[in-house]
Amino acid sequence: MSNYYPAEIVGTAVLGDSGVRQIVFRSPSIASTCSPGQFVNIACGGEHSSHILRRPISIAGADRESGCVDIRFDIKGAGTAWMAELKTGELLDVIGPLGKGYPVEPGKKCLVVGGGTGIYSVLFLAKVLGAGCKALLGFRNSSLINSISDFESYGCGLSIITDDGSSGRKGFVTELVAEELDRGGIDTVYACGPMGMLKAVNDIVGGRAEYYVSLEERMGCGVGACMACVCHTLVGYKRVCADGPVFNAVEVCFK
Amino acid sequence: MSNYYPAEIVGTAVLGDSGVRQIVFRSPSIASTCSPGQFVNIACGGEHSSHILRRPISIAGADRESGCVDIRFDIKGAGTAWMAELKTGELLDVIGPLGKGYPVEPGKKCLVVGGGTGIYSVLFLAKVLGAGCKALLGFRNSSLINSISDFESYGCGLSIITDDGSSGRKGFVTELVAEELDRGGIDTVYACGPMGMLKAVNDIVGGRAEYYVSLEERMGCGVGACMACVCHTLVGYKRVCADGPVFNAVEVCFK
Amino acid sequence: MNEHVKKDIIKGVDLSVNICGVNLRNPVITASGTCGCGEEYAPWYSAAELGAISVKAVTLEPREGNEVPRICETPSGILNAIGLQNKGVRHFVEHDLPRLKSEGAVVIVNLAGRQVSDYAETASIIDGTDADMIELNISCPNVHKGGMAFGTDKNMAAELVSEIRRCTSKPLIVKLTPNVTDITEIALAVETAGADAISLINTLLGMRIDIRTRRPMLANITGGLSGPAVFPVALRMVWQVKNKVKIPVIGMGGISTGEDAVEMMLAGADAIMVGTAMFADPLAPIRIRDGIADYCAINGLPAARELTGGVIIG
Amino acid sequence: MNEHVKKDIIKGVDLSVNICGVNLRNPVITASGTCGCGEEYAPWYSAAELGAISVKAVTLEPREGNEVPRICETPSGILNAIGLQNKGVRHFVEHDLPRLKSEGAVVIVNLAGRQVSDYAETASIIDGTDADMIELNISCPNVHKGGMAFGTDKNMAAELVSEIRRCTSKPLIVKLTPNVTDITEIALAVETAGADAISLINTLLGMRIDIRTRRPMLANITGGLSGPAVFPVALRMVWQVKNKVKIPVIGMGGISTGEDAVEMMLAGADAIMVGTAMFADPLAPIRIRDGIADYCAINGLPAARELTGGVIIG
Ligand SMILES: Cc1cc2nc3c(=O)[nH]c(=O)nc-3n(C[C@H](O)[C@H](O)[C@H](O)COP(=O)(O)OP(=O)(O)OC[C@H]3O[C@@H](n4cnc5c(N)ncnc54)[C@H](O)[C@@H]3O)c2cc1C
Ligand SMILES: Cc1cc2nc3c(=O)[nH]c(=O)nc-3n(C[C@H](O)[C@H](O)[C@H](O)COP(=O)(O)OP(=O)(O)OC[C@H]3O[C@@H](n4cnc5c(N)ncnc54)[C@H](O)[C@@H]3O)c2cc1C
Ligand SMILES: Cc1cc2nc3c(=O)[nH]c(=O)nc-3n(C[C@H](O)[C@H](O)[C@H](O)COP(=O)(O)O)c2cc1C
Ligand SMILES: Cc1cc2nc3c(=O)[nH]c(=O)nc-3n(C[C@H](O)[C@H](O)[C@H](O)COP(=O)(O)O)c2cc1C
Ligand code: FES
Ligand code: FES
Repeated sequence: MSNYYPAEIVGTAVLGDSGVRQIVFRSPSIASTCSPGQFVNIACGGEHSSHILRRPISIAGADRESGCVDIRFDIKGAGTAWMAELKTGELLDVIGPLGKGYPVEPGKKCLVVGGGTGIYSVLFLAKVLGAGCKALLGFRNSSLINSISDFESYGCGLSIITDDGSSGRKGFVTELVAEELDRGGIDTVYACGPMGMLKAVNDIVGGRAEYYVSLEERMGCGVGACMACVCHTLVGYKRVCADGPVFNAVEVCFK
Repeated sequence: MSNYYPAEIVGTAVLGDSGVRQIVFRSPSIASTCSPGQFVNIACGGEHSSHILRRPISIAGADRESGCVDIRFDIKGAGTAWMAELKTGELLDVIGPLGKGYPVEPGKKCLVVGGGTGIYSVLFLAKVLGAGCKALLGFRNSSLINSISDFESYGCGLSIITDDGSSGRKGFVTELVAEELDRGGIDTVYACGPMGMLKAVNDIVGGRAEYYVSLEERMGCGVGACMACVCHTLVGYKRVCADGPVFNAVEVCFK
Repeated sequence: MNEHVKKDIIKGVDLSVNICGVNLRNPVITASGTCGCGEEYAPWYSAAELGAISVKAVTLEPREGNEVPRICETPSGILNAIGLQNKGVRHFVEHDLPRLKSEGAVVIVNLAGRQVSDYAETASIIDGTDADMIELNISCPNVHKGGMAFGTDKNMAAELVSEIRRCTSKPLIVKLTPNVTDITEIALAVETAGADAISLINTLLGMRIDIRTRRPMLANITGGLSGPAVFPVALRMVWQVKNKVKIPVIGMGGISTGEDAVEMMLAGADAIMVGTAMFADPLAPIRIRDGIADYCAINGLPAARELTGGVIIG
Repeated sequence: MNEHVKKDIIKGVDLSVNICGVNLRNPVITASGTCGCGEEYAPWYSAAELGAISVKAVTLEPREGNEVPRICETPSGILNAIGLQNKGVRHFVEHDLPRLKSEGAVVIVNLAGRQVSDYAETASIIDGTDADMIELNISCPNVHKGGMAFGTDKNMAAELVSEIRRCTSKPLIVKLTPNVTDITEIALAVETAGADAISLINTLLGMRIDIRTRRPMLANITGGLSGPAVFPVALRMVWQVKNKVKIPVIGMGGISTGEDAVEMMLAGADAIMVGTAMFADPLAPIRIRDGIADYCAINGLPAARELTGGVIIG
């Protein structure tokens, strides 16, 4: 497969000790149409690659003026390891924006909740919501913490928690959510992270606020045509790539 | 497949109008043990490649002191197209030297005959033979001519002919061979090029000199283990990669 | 039948083909299950630009399909086990078919079932519509009763085809599974039983295990292999079948470039289908169509259909 | 039988396995036809470092093999049609076997033939040597009488195996072809007929055409597909067979990393073979051996043999 949808890489970075990678690429068409919660689909391995499937990665930020799009990712396997070697000036083969993002209503008080690689998706949301939201982020340990200064720069409130207490408070992000909700006044909760976290937050929200979750599933086409990436909902299977990745939690069957 | 046998590329070039590529890589182990007629086997497509077979390319030159090896190639398909994009500083995954080269006896008067991509293999031979040989090279037309100054720099005599007369004399390299042999005093003829040329030269030599040919065949292992690359000889099939690529023409069945 | 369909002439090459009486503007059909009912690829191309679209398999009743994960990657290929998720033939006939036809697409309805009576009833329903062709899927490896058993036994295959032949006067394509000892035996059986054309290959049965969790990569344990990895197997089977049957053959399996399509046609395909390649490149069908035209133009062929069976043996 | 063979202990992991009474120092065997008789890979490793070496197929009389080209590339795979070129069993027994045994290699003799009597006579000759095992090749797709017919018919397969069983007391591995509808049927038939172990898969039948010349890429027209492309098919078949038979299973087909080998063992392989991967990396068998040890060490497994059949279903 070759570079059919090439976008020039304008910057790459390793974020702190976490090993998390950042790539910023120029794609005016994506930057000008995308919204938080949407994702891009990236071809890995180069022109002679044996990797057939694109890798879905959330849009962590976009700037209409410069046409730049920001993605952040952990190295999980062959595809992300390959992406991590890309350099400024090289071309990324990228399709997007894909999927339905977070519904944003002006004037609401919101929580954005992120765990693991889920924080990149809500980072873009925090940028759009700014002071209208507070970000609650969970990490396994302090060495994995990253992207904090970006959240801070968007003027949203911020609380961090680590599973092992190696930085800040010890515990799970769900505790922070519970405290904020108990404090009252929250209209909407948005969350992206492991299924266990999304489900736990669902139990905590318990109808006290609107709750939107961003789901992950292995994908084929990425555009809604192949039925590979489905999730259980009250009305049967829906497609994560096209009907989501963001769903209103009331329709999702958490198991 | 990944870079198991990495050698750093120290230079690349496009040779004249011909579009022929040159790569010079550092491999002291290959440079110090190789001889003319041997080849290297190159993995194409990078670490995530869908190309399983290595590409055999003749050694066009080697320098023991610097540890550098010179290869030259035409872009024929996916593998050579990929190689053509490599840049100085990148790593080439290369195995070699492989095969049996041209037998060289000191003090003999020789002709080295090259056609098409066969000229790279005899270039290295011309370097070793120096003034002891005359190089006869055939090209389809003037735009494909390359590597001439290298032949000249080795102090060997040189005649060039093109199929269409667009540079120098018009005709086939076989004519040059016939003339040189008729002039007398030639002990050995070495040739590398298309099968038709090798056979025609065989007819012309007709026992008047020792005649060695370098053959090409599609390869699997490149080391003699799989029996993919055989050629017909008087004693049955032999392996181009391990018993050749250079054979004494008396044993080869030209068809 | 559908004389109004225009012929694609690209670079002076006539790309049109005729498959058992149905005109296709070009030989490129999108493969069942990989293009839904065409809607999702609308940002890249309209189904009407294709030779035809073979829609996601329809069954008599709606089907949920398998649990996730339903897909995983293999070297130059993918495994899938969707399990025929679809909303049933009635929903298809009411919602998708009219839209596709009004857009001007040539529509092939891929038909799956559990038993002969399912298939028959579904075929009868399709027969009453303006769908262009039926593709009988006797080859789905991902559901316990997905028709693969029909496709691996020449007698069962023949019986099913005869039965469906009675239910419809529409051109009947039978789609074969490659998971058999002798593909030509099945091909001959379905030809004799009344198939108007044969399409092949469906996916090769495969499996992967996640060595971190030690569990199968797919919830269904096994799945169907598709993509470039299977291309040489597909090409061989198309060649074998074309040498045995008289009816048209539609070749697929791993086609991802115009060159691949040309190769498949040279092996004997009258038209080709493109599936997995769209996952990497949504524009693959259009690129492949143009690649066929390029090859024909460069090689002085006035019409793409002249490629069919053009391999030189001996 | 061969108690002298030492066990490889790497990173504290015992890599040794025992296949029907024969000790292998590690589970990595080089596959027949891809490593000759071991000599050519001597610059990279000695055959004695392997679990075993399965030598290039030997036949009763010398064989010329097919015309060239005998090999070509496909996405993540290759096609080959060598045609069993070899110098005959007597040459092998005189020249190659003594050398391999003196080096300390565990030698598996891959045996091919045209008819039952060929196979039987060759097996009897091998039986009189110090070769460690026989691998009955009933699966070569590249010669008209290369045994593939035996491998695709359970009755023929069983007959051949019974006959060879009578000719030799050496452990008898039967190598299956994947070009069948139901691999378990053949596996059960050869087990019942007296096979001591099963190895699979041989190559999948494939074909490529050079679109420039319009001729098949291989002189033999069709050839056998191997390499990473076939890995998911091989893994599925090993899993299916392991669930049906009681005898050891040797898995192969596209293994090119230690992870692939672990996956194959989890699917049910007692040992694995490496073929095509050596063409890209001559050191592949050693790298794969070390990769198996790494995985076991990281996952706290004291012995590689504990991987076998470790896939978790459900
Ligand atoms: C909508 C969406 C948004 C995502 N956003 C991000 C992000 O912003 N940052 C980030 O680090 N990761 C993100 N992920 C996860 C990311 O897609 C996987 O980590 C990545 O595909 C792994 O590829 P690999 O080749 O490195 O790993 P491998 O395990 O080698 O991948 C093999 C195959 O499995 C698929 N796969 C593996 N893990 C996942 C997963 N968790 N979800 C879906 N498919 C998977 C791959 O796409 C590929 O097809 C997102 C996933 C989805 C579905
Ligand atoms: C001993 C030897 C020495 C060679 N030296 C040179 C050289 O110095 N310069 C040069 O330009 N070319 C040389 N060649 C030819 C070169 O190997 C092929 O041009 C190259 O492999 C083509 O690869 P590709 O991927 O670009 O083409 P593709 O056609 O895509 O290759 C597909 C497959 O066919 C094989 N193949 C294609 N053409 C040939 C060929 N002519 N001979 C053998 N295998 C082939 C490839 O290795 C590959 O496995 C040599 C060949 C041999 C056998
Ligand atoms: C995700 C997916 C779903 C599929 N669903 C169907 C289906 O519903 N009916 C069918 O006949 N074939 C189905 N197939 C098989 C394809 O139509 C095609 O035969 C196969 O994938 C080989 O072609 P390809 O390599 O171009 O994808 C499916 C394939 C994939 C990858
Ligand atoms: C060039 C080549 C020659 C082969 N010759 C034989 C053979 O003589 N006997 C045999 O049983 N298998 C033969 N095989 C099949 C391999 O042993 C093995 O079953 C197959 O290649 C799958 O494994 P791999 O993908 O690791 O190569 C051959 C394979 C190749 C590539
Ligand atoms: S990945 Fe194809 S429908 Fe979502
Ligand atoms: S390429 Fe294997 S023997 Fe020559």
